[in-house]
Amino acid sequence: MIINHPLLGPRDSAEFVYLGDASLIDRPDPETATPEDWHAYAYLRDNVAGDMRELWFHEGGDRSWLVVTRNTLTHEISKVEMARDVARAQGRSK
Amino acid sequence: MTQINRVSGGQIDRSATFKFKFDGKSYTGHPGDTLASALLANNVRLMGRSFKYHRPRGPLTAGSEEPNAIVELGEGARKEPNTRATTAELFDGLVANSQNRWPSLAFDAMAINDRFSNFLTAGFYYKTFMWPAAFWEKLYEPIIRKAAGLGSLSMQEDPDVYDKGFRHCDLLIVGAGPAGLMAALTAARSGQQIILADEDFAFGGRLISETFSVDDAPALDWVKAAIAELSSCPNVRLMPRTTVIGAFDHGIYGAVERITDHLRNAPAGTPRQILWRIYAKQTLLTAGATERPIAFDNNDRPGIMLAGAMRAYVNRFGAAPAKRVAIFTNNDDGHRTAADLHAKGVKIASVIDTRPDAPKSYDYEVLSGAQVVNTMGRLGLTFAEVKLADGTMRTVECGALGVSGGWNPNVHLTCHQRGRPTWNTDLAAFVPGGTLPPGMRVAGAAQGIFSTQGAMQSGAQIAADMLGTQAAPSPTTEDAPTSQTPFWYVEGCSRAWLDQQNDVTVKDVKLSHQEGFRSVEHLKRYTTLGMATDQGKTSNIGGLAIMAELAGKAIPEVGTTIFRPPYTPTAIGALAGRMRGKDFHPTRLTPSHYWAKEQGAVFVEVGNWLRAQWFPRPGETHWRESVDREVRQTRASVGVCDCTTLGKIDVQGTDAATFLNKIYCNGFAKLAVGKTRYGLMLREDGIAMDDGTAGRLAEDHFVVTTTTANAVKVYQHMEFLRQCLCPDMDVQLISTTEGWAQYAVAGPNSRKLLQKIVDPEFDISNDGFPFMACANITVCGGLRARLFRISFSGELAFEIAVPSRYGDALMRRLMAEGEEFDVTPYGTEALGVMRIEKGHAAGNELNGTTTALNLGMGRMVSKAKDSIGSKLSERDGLNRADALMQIGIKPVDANDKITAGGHLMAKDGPVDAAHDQGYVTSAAFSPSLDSMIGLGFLKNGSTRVGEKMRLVSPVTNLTVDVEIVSHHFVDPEGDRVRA
Amino acid sequence: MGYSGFKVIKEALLGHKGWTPAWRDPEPKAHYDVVIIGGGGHGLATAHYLAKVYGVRNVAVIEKGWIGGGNVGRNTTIIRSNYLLDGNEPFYEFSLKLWEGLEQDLNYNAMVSQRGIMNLIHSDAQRDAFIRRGNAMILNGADAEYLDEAQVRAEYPFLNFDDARFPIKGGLAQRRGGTVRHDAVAWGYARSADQHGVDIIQNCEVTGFRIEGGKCLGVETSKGFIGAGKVASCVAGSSGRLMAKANMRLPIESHVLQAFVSEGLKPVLPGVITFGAGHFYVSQSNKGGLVFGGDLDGYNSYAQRGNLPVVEDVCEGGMAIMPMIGRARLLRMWGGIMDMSMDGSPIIDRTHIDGLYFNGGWCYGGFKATPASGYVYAHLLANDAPHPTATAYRFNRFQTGDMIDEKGMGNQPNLH
Amino acid sequence: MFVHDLTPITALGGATPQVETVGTVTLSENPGLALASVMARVGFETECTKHLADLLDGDAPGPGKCRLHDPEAAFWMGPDQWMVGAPYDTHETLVGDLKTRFENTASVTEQSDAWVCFDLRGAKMEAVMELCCNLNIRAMQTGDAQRTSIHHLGCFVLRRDPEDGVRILGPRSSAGSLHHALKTAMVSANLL
Repeated sequence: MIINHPLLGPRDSAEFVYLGDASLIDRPDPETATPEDWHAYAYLRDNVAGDMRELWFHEGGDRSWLVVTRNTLTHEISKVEMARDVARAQGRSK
Repeated sequence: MTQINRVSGGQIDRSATFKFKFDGKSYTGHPGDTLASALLANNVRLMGRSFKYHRPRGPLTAGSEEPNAIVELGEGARKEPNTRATTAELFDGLVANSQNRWPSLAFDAMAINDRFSNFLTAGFYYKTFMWPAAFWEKLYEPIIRKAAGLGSLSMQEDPDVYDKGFRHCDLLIVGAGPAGLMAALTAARSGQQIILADEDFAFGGRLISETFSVDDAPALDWVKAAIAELSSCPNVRLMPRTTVIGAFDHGIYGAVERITDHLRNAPAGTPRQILWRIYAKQTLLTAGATERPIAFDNNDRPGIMLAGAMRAYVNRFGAAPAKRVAIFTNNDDGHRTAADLHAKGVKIASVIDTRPDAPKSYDYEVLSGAQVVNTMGRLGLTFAEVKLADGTMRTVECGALGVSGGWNPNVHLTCHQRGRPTWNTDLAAFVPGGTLPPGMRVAGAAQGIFSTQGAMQSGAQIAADMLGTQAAPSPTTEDAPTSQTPFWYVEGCSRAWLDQQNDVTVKDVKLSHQEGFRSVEHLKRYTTLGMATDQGKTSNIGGLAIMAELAGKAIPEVGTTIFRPPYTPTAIGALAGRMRGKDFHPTRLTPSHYWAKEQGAVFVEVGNWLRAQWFPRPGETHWRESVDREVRQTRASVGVCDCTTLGKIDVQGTDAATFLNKIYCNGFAKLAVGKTRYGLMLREDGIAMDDGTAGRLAEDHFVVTTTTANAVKVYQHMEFLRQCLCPDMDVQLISTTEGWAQYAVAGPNSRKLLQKIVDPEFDISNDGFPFMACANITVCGGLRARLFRISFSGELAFEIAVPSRYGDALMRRLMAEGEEFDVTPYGTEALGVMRIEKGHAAGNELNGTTTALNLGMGRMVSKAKDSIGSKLSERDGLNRADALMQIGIKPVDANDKITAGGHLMAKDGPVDAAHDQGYVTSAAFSPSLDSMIGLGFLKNGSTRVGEKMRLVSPVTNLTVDVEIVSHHFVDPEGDRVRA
Repeated sequence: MGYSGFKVIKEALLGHKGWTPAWRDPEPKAHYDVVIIGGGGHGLATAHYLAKVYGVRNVAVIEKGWIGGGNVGRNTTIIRSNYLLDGNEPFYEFSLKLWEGLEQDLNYNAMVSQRGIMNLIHSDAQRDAFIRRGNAMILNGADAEYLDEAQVRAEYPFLNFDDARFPIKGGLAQRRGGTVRHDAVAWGYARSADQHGVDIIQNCEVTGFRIEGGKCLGVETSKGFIGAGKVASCVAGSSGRLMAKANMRLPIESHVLQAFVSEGLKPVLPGVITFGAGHFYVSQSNKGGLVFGGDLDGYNSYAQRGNLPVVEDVCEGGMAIMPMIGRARLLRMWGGIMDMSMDGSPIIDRTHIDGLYFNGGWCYGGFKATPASGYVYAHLLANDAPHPTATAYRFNRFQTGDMIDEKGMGNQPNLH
Repeated sequence: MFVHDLTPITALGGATPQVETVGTVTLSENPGLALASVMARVGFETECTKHLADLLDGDAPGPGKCRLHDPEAAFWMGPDQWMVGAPYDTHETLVGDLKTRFENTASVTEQSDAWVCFDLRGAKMEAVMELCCNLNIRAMQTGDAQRTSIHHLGCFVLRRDPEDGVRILGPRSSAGSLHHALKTAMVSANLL
């Protein structure tokens, strides 16, 4: 597969390390989260058949974490974002 | 032996003669021959045996779709089983042998199977060999296994090398036939980067096997001109002998280029084949079409081949399949074959055409509305039995029979991403479907455009569309209409073959239907239709058609089996490339490696690292002698160990401390500058991930060490935290593992030794540089270095780091300066022994299932702050009263052995899984205690010190009485490390 | 109709006129006691044992496509019970024992071949781990054998002992492990279930569950509504997709695992070999093909096809350990979709919806587990209580922290 | 100034760098580089980039680029991260000098000995690289710098002047394996 890196352009997916669903960015707030929230965060997945937002690490490149929107039925990639920007946009800070 | 079937013309070079051997017999051929064409020229039709019935077989085709003529090519370690004689390029000295026969090709004892074929129908083995149960492995299966298989491996290491490479292009054109060449001529003019690949050693596709003219000149002239023009274009790369084996995601194609297979002796070191990963922005498939046979009784005898293949042999290779040839066809293409053969002086016995309105000929007899119903000839065709239109029978004498059932577009690559071809009724064939791999288009015969003129036009036009350029003008040439009337098989009473290699007959398909195996996948799996080395390129469609007829469905309703990569079978060596033997993975060497080698160190693989395991001294015959000595010397005086392999990560930024507080389960915010602290990292699921130390060199600068094994994983994990969870934290990360040579200097005299090399302005006395101190210093008169006072061995110890290129010199200096202390280098074994003696956890304990609690560090998990894994580590299942706890183990009898991997059972009572209480993770002989000792996990272990238990290891036949002890075998109070 | 050598001979002499379909092709009834979703190995085995062992015969197996078209027809055919953890080992040993009696139980020759499986050892840490595992196997009543380097060499002299990047230091063998003709497993169970009255309904896709008041009443399908006392999901690989129709999120990701077969070769490999320092395991089929595989592609996928990097990775492993296969040719490759669970172990349990049951999360342990999976699932469906060998395969183990993590990789499915 | 008496060895373990020529291509081990990474502190990205631009008197290199300049050069490693290179005789002072220059706008880390540096030159350089890594080497221009993988080793490949030359930075501990990979590719490319 080829991942179109926002900064570096098309790169072979073999350069990347796959983590999983981009929901892993949404780590529960330790102050307020219930055990159920933690269980859902760590263990439950949508596992969609279709467009999925997922985390790839550019191990063999610029060491950026990317959020890749990829179709799990066709492998078509429709969007690639810098995970750091996504995390900030979702309100994560320190 | 003379080439009695040679005819005039063709593209073989008669000026040179090649000698070659088949089954020990010598023959001659010419450059431009394939093994099959040369054998035919020598009047050899019998080239192989079928898989199941061991029926005699000759070539059915002239290309890579060949099911029958497969041989063992070459000898010794270079023997290559299952090689298609129809694609093997002839060279001088070629040696080939037939396979899957015994004792010889002509007299094959296994042909007995053919007599019993009636018992060996599709799926018979599922219905028998069941009683008695034990007999399957003992009796039935060995016989079946021995009989199965085609060619044999040499069982020697493949002596050839293979390369892998990468190429990039704007347009990849697959197939250099009429459509492909026109596409390339068009694309070349666009100036974009073009690759034109063809599996054949000669470009031109059908053009070089046909006699018609292009622009009133022989087609071959046009091909030569086209190749000449393309060769002159810097933006075009021509890749003959290159099979595009697969279409993978996002325009990545696998292609295998054969470099030396056609050479007698290639220069030493030349790769045999290269696997190219071609990154193509767009791809045009112009792979042509494959002719399909008609099934009739005994249609598998040597001499019976596809009519188009016959044209290839006669026109391209100048080899007639026999002196006297008959043709069986349901379309005009068969007549073209007859005409071509006739023109070469081959006697046409007759043309049998299933159509009542078959075209007439003045040159030879045409039997309209007739069918071949059977054939004769034990090792090769002698007669064909023909049923005439009026129902009367007639025997036609012939040494070869050309069969033409029409053509199937080569849609294979269009299916590699699970796109399904669609049925075209006019052509009675599958054509590329709606869902092609993105970026791919198809032209020419592969698209179902069977006229040469049409193929050329489509190739040019589609290439022009794809690149937004002008189509190269197409020449005028053969432009016959190409509708096909389907005709699949002749109803008979004997056996009519569909899959010739796997011996699947029309009867088998009928039986499959009768027993309910009616979906195309069931048909394939139950009868093995299309599972042979030719992947059913010539047989699938026939089986499909018959199943459709039986099911009363249209062919597309029955469906088609998906073609999967590779397009043709691919050498495993080519897919592996250079990654084999010692080059399987890269090797990482430590800075002291060359020095250690001089010392005669024994090395061990630790991940990709090579580390010194121990340093034998003269007179030491057993590894234990060396290891015990290294331990004793270190504990008695001083030892040095290369610990460069530990991961080192530079953590900087104003939030560096906060960051480490999140990464480690224990606190780091308050760590003073100039201090180091042990840290335990958890995964988010609360399980221990890695441990190490972090030294604070400045308010905003830490140096983190990881275990050797987890360096990469921990770095990723840290970047995840930095970029995905805490994007605004001011922290910067970079690995410095490779940059510093780091040595542990351990033992009571370690300070004295270091004082000799550390520059005097740095005070490393116990007060000036206490336990867990760290600092930037200089050594040997000004070389920048880092010093940490940390201990893995349990002794007074330091770790000193200098820039890698000075590591070798520093080790030599430490050894020289240490002589007065009887310094010893120690390897990973002694390191392991000392850490077990001290009770430090390592990889065997941090095994991905243990928690801080299990490791006896439960209290380290700070509740005062949030850190990765702290929350989920609180789950009940990880905090049971009888949770496993790390303990030490000692044999009751000091002479007894302890083994890692052993399980702990109550001293008396049953020994089984239900009574399992724990297990041993690490074991070693402790010179300090003069006994074997071990670390392990025991249910509620921390409260069971002093208990006597049984250590059992049935798989190594060991049972030992052991005592549970503290896992700090040496210096439990830690006085030494603080000395 | 019974199968036997005599029957084969008789039919041969009578022109094979007497063979009848291996299973019927019925239209679905309005209601069944149990509707099993998924006509793969596990679903068909469940039906077989439900009918034959637990006497529940009013059962339908509904299959979206053709039976045996999923992972039971796409795997590398290996059977073994060489597991480490107490939650797993008794179950897989139970499975291996069922394999050993399969032909006689089914009257169908699935060619269960106990040719032995060997896990190669390449480091001291690996040796320690394998010894611990071998002991766990024996303590659980399975067979295991530790071999040193010389013993491995004696059995497999053609492995790369002398030019290896990661030398072979020994092996852990399970002699009772081996291979099975995978398609025949599905067909054998289907035929037997059918003979015990089970309706096998092919080309029937489940489009939804009918759930009222927290109870599952049946399934909506492409052939209409089918009522059921109990609905049993058994679609490993597609579990996520199916259970989403019941609004369930699972501790499972779907990943593609590729498998490979070489051209037919005369016998070279007596047993199954697993390379411990690379991603490669291999056996040789009775037809002569080397059947081999390696690691997951690593990304979520439902596409049943993989990519080149893993193909190369697997072949590199093959050449590293068996350098004599360089000139053997890869004939065909394909991909199967794995239910990769969060701890690498399966789930066989009731769901929070009354009457809806779940069997999935098999990772790549699915094929070898087929008989036991069917057996214990049938037990759960018949008794509403887990079978003694499968008490740990519960949904809630991730809440309680009782993961069954053989590899110690944690909650990252693509690492299991 | 620095009078320490330890003798360095090259990444390939020699006292002097190795140079190999196969056909038209020459591979030279180059121990003459001092390296330091510069990573912008959060909130100071602009200032950091400015400092780097001054150092290189030109623009700071963007993604996939390097700035070839004497005495200091730099290439882009990642977002707000660069590798600065200078002649080796500055290795004792490079990090200190950079820290002074960048002040609190960047984190600077010693990298001199983390890498082995190879210079690959000659008419068939592109053919060699095609056998080593998936970079579109023929499309790379002078001044392009990409990270890639050569036989499983993460490397930086800098396309330099003259046109037929690339500089390859690989992990120092694997210098031997990287050298071996490049050499076998040189042999193949020469025979093809």
